[in-house]
Amino acid sequence: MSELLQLLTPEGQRLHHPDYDVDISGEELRGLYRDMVLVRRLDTEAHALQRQGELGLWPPLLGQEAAQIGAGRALRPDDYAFPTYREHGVAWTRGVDPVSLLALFRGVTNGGYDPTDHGFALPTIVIGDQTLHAVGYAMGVQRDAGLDSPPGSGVISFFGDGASSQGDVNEAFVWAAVNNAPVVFFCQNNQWAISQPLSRQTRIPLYRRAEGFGCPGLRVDGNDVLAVLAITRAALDRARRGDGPSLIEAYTYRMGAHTTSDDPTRYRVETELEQWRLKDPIERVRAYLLRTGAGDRAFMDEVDQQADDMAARLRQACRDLPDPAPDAMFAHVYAEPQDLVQQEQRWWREYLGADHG
Amino acid sequence: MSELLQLLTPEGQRLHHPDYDVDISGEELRGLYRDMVLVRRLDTEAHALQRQGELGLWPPLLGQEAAQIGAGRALRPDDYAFPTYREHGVAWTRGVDPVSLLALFRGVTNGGYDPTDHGFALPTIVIGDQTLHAVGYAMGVQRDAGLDSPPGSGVISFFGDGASSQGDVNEAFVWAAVNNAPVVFFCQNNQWAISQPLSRQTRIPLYRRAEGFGCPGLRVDGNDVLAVLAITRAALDRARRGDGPSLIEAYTYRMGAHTTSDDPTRYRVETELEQWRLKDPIERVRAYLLRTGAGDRAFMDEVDQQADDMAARLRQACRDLPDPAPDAMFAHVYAEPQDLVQQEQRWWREYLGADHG
Amino acid sequence: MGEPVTLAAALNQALHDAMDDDPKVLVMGEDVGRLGGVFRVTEGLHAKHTDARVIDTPLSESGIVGAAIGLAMRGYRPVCEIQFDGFVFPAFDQITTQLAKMHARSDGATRLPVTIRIPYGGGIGAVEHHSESPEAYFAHTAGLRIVTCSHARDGYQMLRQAITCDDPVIFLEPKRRYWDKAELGDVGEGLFQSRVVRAGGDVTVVCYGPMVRTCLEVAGLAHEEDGLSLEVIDLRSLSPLDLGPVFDSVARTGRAIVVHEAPVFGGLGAEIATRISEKCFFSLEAPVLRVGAPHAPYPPSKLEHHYLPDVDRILDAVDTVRGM
Amino acid sequence: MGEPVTLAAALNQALHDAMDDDPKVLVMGEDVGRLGGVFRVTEGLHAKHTDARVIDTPLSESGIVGAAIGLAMRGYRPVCEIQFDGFVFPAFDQITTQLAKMHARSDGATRLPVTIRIPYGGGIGAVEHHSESPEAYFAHTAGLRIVTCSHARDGYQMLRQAITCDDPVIFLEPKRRYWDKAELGDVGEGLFQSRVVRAGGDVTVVCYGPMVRTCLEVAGLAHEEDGLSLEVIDLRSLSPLDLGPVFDSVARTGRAIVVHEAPVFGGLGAEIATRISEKCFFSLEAPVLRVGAPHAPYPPSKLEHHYLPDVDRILDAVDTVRGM
Ligand SMILES: Cc1ncc(C[n+]2csc(CCOP(=O)(O)OP(=O)(O)O)c2C)c(N)n1
Ligand SMILES: Cc1ncc(C[n+]2csc(CCOP(=O)(O)OP(=O)(O)O)c2C)c(N)n1
Ligand SMILES: [Mg+2]
Ligand SMILES: [Mg+2]
Repeated sequence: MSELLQLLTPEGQRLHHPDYDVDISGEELRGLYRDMVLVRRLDTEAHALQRQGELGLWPPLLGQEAAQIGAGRALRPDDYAFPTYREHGVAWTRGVDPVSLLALFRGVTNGGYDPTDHGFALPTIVIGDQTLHAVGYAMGVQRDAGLDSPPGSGVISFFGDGASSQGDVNEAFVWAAVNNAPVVFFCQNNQWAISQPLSRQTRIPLYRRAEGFGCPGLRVDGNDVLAVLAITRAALDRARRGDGPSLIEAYTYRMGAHTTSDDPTRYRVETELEQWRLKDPIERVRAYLLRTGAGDRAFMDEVDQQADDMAARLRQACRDLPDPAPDAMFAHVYAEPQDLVQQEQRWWREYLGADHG
Repeated sequence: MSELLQLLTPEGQRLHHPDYDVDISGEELRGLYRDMVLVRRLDTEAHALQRQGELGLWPPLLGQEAAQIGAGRALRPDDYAFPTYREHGVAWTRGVDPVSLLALFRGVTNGGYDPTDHGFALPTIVIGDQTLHAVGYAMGVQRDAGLDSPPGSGVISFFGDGASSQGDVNEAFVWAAVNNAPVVFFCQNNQWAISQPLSRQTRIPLYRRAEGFGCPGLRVDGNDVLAVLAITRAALDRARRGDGPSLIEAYTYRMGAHTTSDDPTRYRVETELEQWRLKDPIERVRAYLLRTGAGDRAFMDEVDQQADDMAARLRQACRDLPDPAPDAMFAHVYAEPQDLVQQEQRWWREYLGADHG
Repeated sequence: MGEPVTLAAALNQALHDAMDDDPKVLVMGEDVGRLGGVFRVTEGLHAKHTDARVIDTPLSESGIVGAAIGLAMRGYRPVCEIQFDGFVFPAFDQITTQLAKMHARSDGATRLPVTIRIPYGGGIGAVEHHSESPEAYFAHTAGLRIVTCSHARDGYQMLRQAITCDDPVIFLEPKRRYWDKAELGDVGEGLFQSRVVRAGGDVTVVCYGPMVRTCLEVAGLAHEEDGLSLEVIDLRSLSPLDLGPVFDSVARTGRAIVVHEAPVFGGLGAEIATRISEKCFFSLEAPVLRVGAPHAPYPPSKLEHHYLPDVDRILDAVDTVRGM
Repeated sequence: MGEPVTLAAALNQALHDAMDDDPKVLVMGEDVGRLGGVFRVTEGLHAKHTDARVIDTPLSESGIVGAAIGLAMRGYRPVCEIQFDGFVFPAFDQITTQLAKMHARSDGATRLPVTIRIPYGGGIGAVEHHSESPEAYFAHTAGLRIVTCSHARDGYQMLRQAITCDDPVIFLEPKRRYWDKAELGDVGEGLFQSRVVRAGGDVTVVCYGPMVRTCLEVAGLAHEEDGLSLEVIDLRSLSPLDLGPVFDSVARTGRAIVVHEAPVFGGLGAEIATRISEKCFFSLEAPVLRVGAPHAPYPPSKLEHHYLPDVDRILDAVDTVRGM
């Protein structure tokens, strides 16, 4: 599909598409709206907490709410998702307590939750590595079902436009293709990899990368939650049915800095942001809800109230996160006992006991 | 180009193509024939030397003579080529003394010649690494010419069907595309990566990989020296002009074992070989020469005689290759003096002097 | 006990038995299927278990380890083959940043019982990148376990144990010993224990993998020619190190040498020597000496006998350490 | 001499001057252009030299090193930036099998004057993969040279020297010292020489990079509080090692500790300790002790002060080595 799939215009106009569409209830639509408002608030709150010194770093998702909520809500409980470090919205849809995400960026853990509880792997910071994990996991799904049967559930791997240049990501395409693995590669093309514009990673649209590996590549308006939901559902269904991998390029924009350590004014111009502000993922749903009557001001006020409550809870929970015990660094180096770690841990306890803590 | 470019059928029939063709003299054609016969003989001789224990290993090029001679003869002296370990034919066209190749596989050196003398990098054994070197070299060519001028000369990187799965090779595509580097990726798809058939590496034809990176991908009958010459010339011209990278898939077949250590009867069937024997790269040129009168029996006998002479010389030169001095392992670890290496070398000399050699 | 078998055959048997015992065990790598691996260690597995459990992979080492991680997350126990030592480096990122760290990162929630088999070491007259000893890179990486066998009996049992271990294990196979034969049978030690393979009182010789046989030859010669008694210890596990028997030995001998094929500089011998020097400081009568390769890339094969430690060079070190 | 400048500024100055002096010098990496690098070490270079000489690369570390090799073959002197220590591993194959070995492979015909700058080490409260000390992996790899600076003055001169060196140089920048200031000026030592940064007679403290400042603090405290005189040596070069001054020192002190941020097990400290133990066997009054990180992945940042050697832990080692 060479054009951008869109089901809801920035003005809140509903479009239809012969192949990709969603039949969505008012209830569901309000749910998507709520999700997006809440994760945006989560993001804003985390950002504020970083500024207050409560977090070491925060990679904001601002502008990518629709891409993440649309993709996340396309998943079923038995599907499995592999995120980067920016998928706070997807984490939300997988039922990961946002406090765990704060915990990671506060530096009290390098993980924060049990991936199997949520079908949601831990954030991957080394760019692209998770795409191969996703393919391997999908090969496991195939094997659980039997190689001659439809896999039944799907796997999705998130990555960014920058990541598309990593060898591992391209190896993942190779592996997925030759194994016909039930995996969806979901690229949030937010136009930037820190300071590098898309043109440093590719000279043609990213969704076309898939063709070269023999997989369908699809492009969707990443700021349109309905279109993302529709296309991701279709791709996951494909995977579940045994029809193999595909690549979705969600065309979106990183409205914020790369992380709280970044200063984007050094490398991009305000006018670009202005343009993308007009395409805000939440505004268009709000407009559509109001226009169709599927949601009213009262509903929106209620969601804002929920957001306020959540933010307050987050703030408190973040501050209450206990520092890990020094011992924690020895606790899980290995799954089975290991002599050296035990020795070093013993030494450490004695050392700390001797009041060096 | 989705079809296989062919300018000379297995039966020696000359075809023409609107975009890719060669206007070739009898002299040139006889040259190509000679090249192919000589490199096949070189290959056979090396194979025999390995069997006689004179070489540790030999990766035969049998069946790939047209792909290598066609590509090699498309190069100009100021172009630069990056081979794998099987490009004996390309080495030949670059003026590398075949004895140097034997030297490598005899284990008297890990290199064997000065790449800058020939515009021909050393063989690369770690699959795929050289493709990135080629792109970097091409970026240097661009810089020498000035980024706003046509680069003027071209770079070619050889690799195999198996190599197409390596991350580095795909990173090389990314780099070449975004830098519009004057590089030709020349994939000899000989259908096998040791025991792995092509289907383990891709589910669509390999030339199409390039599309995904925004580069033209071309497929050529790799057993047709004229077609390979034509298409490689065109791709190199493109590069020299500043029109950027392209990928050529030379569709061919590894007629021999992967290397002399391999036993292909374990994984492939004789009938496949039978079919490909009918497409022999040399036979079709011989037929064409004879039919058109551009070459006669006397010429062919003369070439065979040259091959015999070369083989005899090779045999002798190989046996005469002196073993390297133990000191050689210290000689070039660094370009500038390095203390540890010097100490170890001193120790070594004393140790050997004390009659431990 | 039965007939002596080669190390390659013993490892093959271990894979057969492990796959029979546990349906979650998978074998994956380049050419491991129909070909049975370039050293035939995976021979017959594909015929028995098909693509479902024996996966011929694309030519991509990062892919092999990355996909194995994903399979392990799904509950499988992949046994990966890296075709040769020199080809593990494209997978280095996945091994170092993911495989080694995932368990700690997840605070213990995610186990990655992945075994990575690597034929390693030199002495077979191969071309570049086919003869290296990369153990030090892995040993310095917390979260990995590194073991290496020296003969068929250990090979069989250690590989079985590695596959059942819930941590990632780098399983190094001394390729020049693939064709050495031994009888299979029970092994006393656990996977992470070293073993005194020859008792002696004059000098302690610490070694592992391909060097064990060489050091036993040295001990034999030293005994015959000079009446010396060397105590030879096969470390077997390189991470963790089991140096208890080494310390005991050095307490008696007062002299130790450490032998490996890898370059001495920054090699595992440094770790071993340092620990010996620390623990046996007052019993050491001479510094611990290391015998290994020089600080140089693996040379062309005509020079490898100079590059690799051999009987002469080890004997020379024994003389030196005794003369100090 | 002039105003004190930060280490980051000194390195930036070195790059400016190197590019001005030699048109073959290129700078390449992720975000090195308009952004000037995440630590601003490449600031202003792109404005001056454009894409022709300052190359913002795709997000691909293997590509950075691989392409740099090609550029070097064409006669350029690329200075690559790897954004953080933990992201060098995707380039490990290109570094280990190509960059390090090409000169030897070509029997001296091909020189690869490539500098790879890596901000390394911890102490800045970062997330995972942003605080590692990978020097041991590189030091064990023959064909590479590894250096690390500890302050702005060395930083400037060492980077200039690294860029003119005809061998590949891994240039490790202690990121937590980027903001420390020093005056620029002449440095006595060559690029591969160590330096006694504080003279003393009681214990020799060997360190490098980020730990130099910490060890100097330790020496200050030990002097003030216990009247001890520590001799502190900044290695500066990690491969080759210049241990002459260390041996001289230990000959006088009889006691040594080696300090680095990297995990102790299999770390460079083992190599240093082994060489000290060998060369100073008869002057050592206690075993050489190592202070570094435990055998564990770099922990979440709230624990890094426990993981990294600090003044207390080094003082403890000084006490221990003196009590032995
Ligand atoms: C292997 C690796 N190299 C470099 C980095 C540093 N880094 C972190 S995020 C980033 C840019 C990623 O861009 P993209 O993939 O587009 O994702 P986005 O941040 O836009 O979500 C870089 C270079 C890293 N984390 N891992
Ligand atoms: C990184 C790496 N992995 C594995 C190998 C072992 N190996 C040598 S050749 C080869 C197959 C290569 O196949 P292909 O790229 O098709 O080239 P061909 O041998 O057919 O010319 C393999 C797996 C290697 N040399 N390098
Ligand atoms: Mg991005
Ligand atoms: Mg092939």
